[in-house]
Amino acid sequence: MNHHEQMRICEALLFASDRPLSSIALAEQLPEGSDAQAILEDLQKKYKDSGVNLVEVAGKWMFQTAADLAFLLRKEEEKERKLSRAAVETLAIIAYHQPVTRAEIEEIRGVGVSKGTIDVLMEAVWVKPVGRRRTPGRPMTYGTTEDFLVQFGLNSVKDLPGISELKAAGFLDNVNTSRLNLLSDEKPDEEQPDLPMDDDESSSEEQVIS
Amino acid sequence: MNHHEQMRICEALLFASDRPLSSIALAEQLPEGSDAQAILEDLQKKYKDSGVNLVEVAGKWMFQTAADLAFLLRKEEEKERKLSRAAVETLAIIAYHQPVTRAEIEEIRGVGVSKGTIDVLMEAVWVKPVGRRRTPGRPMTYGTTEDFLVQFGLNSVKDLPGISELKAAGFLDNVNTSRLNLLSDEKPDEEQPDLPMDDDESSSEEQVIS
Amino acid sequence: MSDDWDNNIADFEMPDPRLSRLDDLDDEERLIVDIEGFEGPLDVLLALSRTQKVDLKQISILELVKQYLEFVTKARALRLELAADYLVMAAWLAYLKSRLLLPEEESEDELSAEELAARLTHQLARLNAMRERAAILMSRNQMGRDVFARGAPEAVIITRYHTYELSMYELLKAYAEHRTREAVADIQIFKRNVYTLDQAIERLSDMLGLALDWTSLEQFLPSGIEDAQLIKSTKASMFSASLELAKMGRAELEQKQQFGPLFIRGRKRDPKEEEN
Repeated sequence: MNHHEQMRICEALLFASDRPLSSIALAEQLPEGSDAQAILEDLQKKYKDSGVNLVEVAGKWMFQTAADLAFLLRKEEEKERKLSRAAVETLAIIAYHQPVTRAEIEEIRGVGVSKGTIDVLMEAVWVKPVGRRRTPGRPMTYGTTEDFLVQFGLNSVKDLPGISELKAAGFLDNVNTSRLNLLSDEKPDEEQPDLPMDDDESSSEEQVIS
Repeated sequence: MNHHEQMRICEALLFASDRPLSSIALAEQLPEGSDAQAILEDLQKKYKDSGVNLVEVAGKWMFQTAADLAFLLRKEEEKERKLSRAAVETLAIIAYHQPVTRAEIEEIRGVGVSKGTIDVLMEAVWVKPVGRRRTPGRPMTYGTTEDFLVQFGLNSVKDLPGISELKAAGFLDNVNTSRLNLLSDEKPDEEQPDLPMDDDESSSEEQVIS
Repeated sequence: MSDDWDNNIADFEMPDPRLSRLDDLDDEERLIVDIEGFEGPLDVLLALSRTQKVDLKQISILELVKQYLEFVTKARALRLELAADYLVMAAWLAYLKSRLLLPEEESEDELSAEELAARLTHQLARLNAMRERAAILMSRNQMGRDVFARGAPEAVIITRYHTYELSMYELLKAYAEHRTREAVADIQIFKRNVYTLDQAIERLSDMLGLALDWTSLEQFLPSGIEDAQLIKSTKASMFSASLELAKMGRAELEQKQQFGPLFIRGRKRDPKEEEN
């Protein structure tokens, strides 16, 4: 194996590694008698003027964006945040049941929805107020945005899978079988193609009476 | 800013990312009037013989380890997603026939798609719902994702191996899903809203880069 | 495609020599009767057609039918509860076979036997093609298996459209889980502490026998009740009971003023009314 081939191997290993590699670790992947150190130095030279440099940190080697291009990199704390479970569920409910008021979301979830949850969804520009219900108090109703459709590659909210489709795709399967039976007992094959959310109306009957 | 500097910026951005970046996204980081395409082609040439190559996948660009080094890098012990035969076949059918409904997949395979098969493919983010067929029942259609293209190193679904032969043989024609179609003389569904392969997979959802 | 297909009906006036070929096959060449290993009748047919070792377009439908029927018969002998799919396919193939063997009838609404056979061949070839493509696809250099992306990616500033990360899968999963939970939500209906109308009627009619003069309804309320809910319920029930008894002609009610106390007294039974 010639020097160039050995350089290629080190290059690939360093690129694909999720942590810095020592020259000893690299040497293990090379034919016996290879001079890992020399190869690394050659690689370092090769990348000297590139947008990426090979650097030695604490005796190990790694690729790193050239220091003068650091402005291209984002700061750590701006890392993408994960939505909370409550937020994901609230988003799903708004998507399926829109236009929906906060009280209705709470009724559907059976748990209170904090204002912050909806705020987060609005900040992500996935949810927006769409109007007011013509009922006492004229509560605000929420719906999904254009950005929501873009995010999930949907043409319209009607393209969200309906309950029977979720079931068919296995989504309603993984929880536990006794629950599944209960679910499928209510109506075997309700095809609700147009408005996936419509088959949910029964939930209001499940209010706890005390 | 000279050409070399622009190359360095693209190099740094692409090297830092583990996802493909579009030339449009890259152009945003370059001075106005820069020819991102030309820079990318120069970069591709620069890395041609390296252990790392610049490849075009999913209509975007990314660095990845050279394919001929696969034998060195292959991670076998990794919890490689062992797909069932049914899942692999379903994936291929979705890829070649997209947008395709569940019923059509079943028709091609001659057997029901068991629950969980599509679920597994969606969890791997290789498959997603792409819309609804404008036929009675408005069935959900499935297609492949950008992740699918990246996984299999394809620039677009048009580049799927042997797609023109399959088309020529009539294997990608509309699938007649009426039960026992062998007996009936029904014409296949006339309505096929989206041409299977002309859909360019460019949903903007995929502009998020992490 | 039908040009390639070699089952000309005219050839079958004499028993097709190919039909007997199956009987000469070695045991190992025959399909082992193992339903579990197959994914439905189409899968079996495809496997059978492969044993003919010819281009799928050239397969002999008649022989294929024969092999399939034999397969199903054997499988049935082993497992009586053979899936309906296999039997439906067997019935259809038997029908196809009979039509292929009989002289063609001119019929406008039905497809010719050749067309039906060609359709089956096409379906088998399509499944076969998809299987081949699936294998080719999986053997490509795969990201994370054969080729690798940057192992330690550095975050990059690119115009972001979304701050939050959420996949379609996660969204659907959340909704499905919610639906599943909802479907089994325990509905607890607490037993309310009430004084029933029946109780009230019983108490009131018993006590009216003792008080024949006007008495405030309040006096009949059971004493010693602490629970505010129960007091309300008792009042309501006693009021309803008084109305009920009045309606039955067993009590008279009087109220001097609006919101004033309600007086009640028992009414002697009128023998004449009883007769009616």
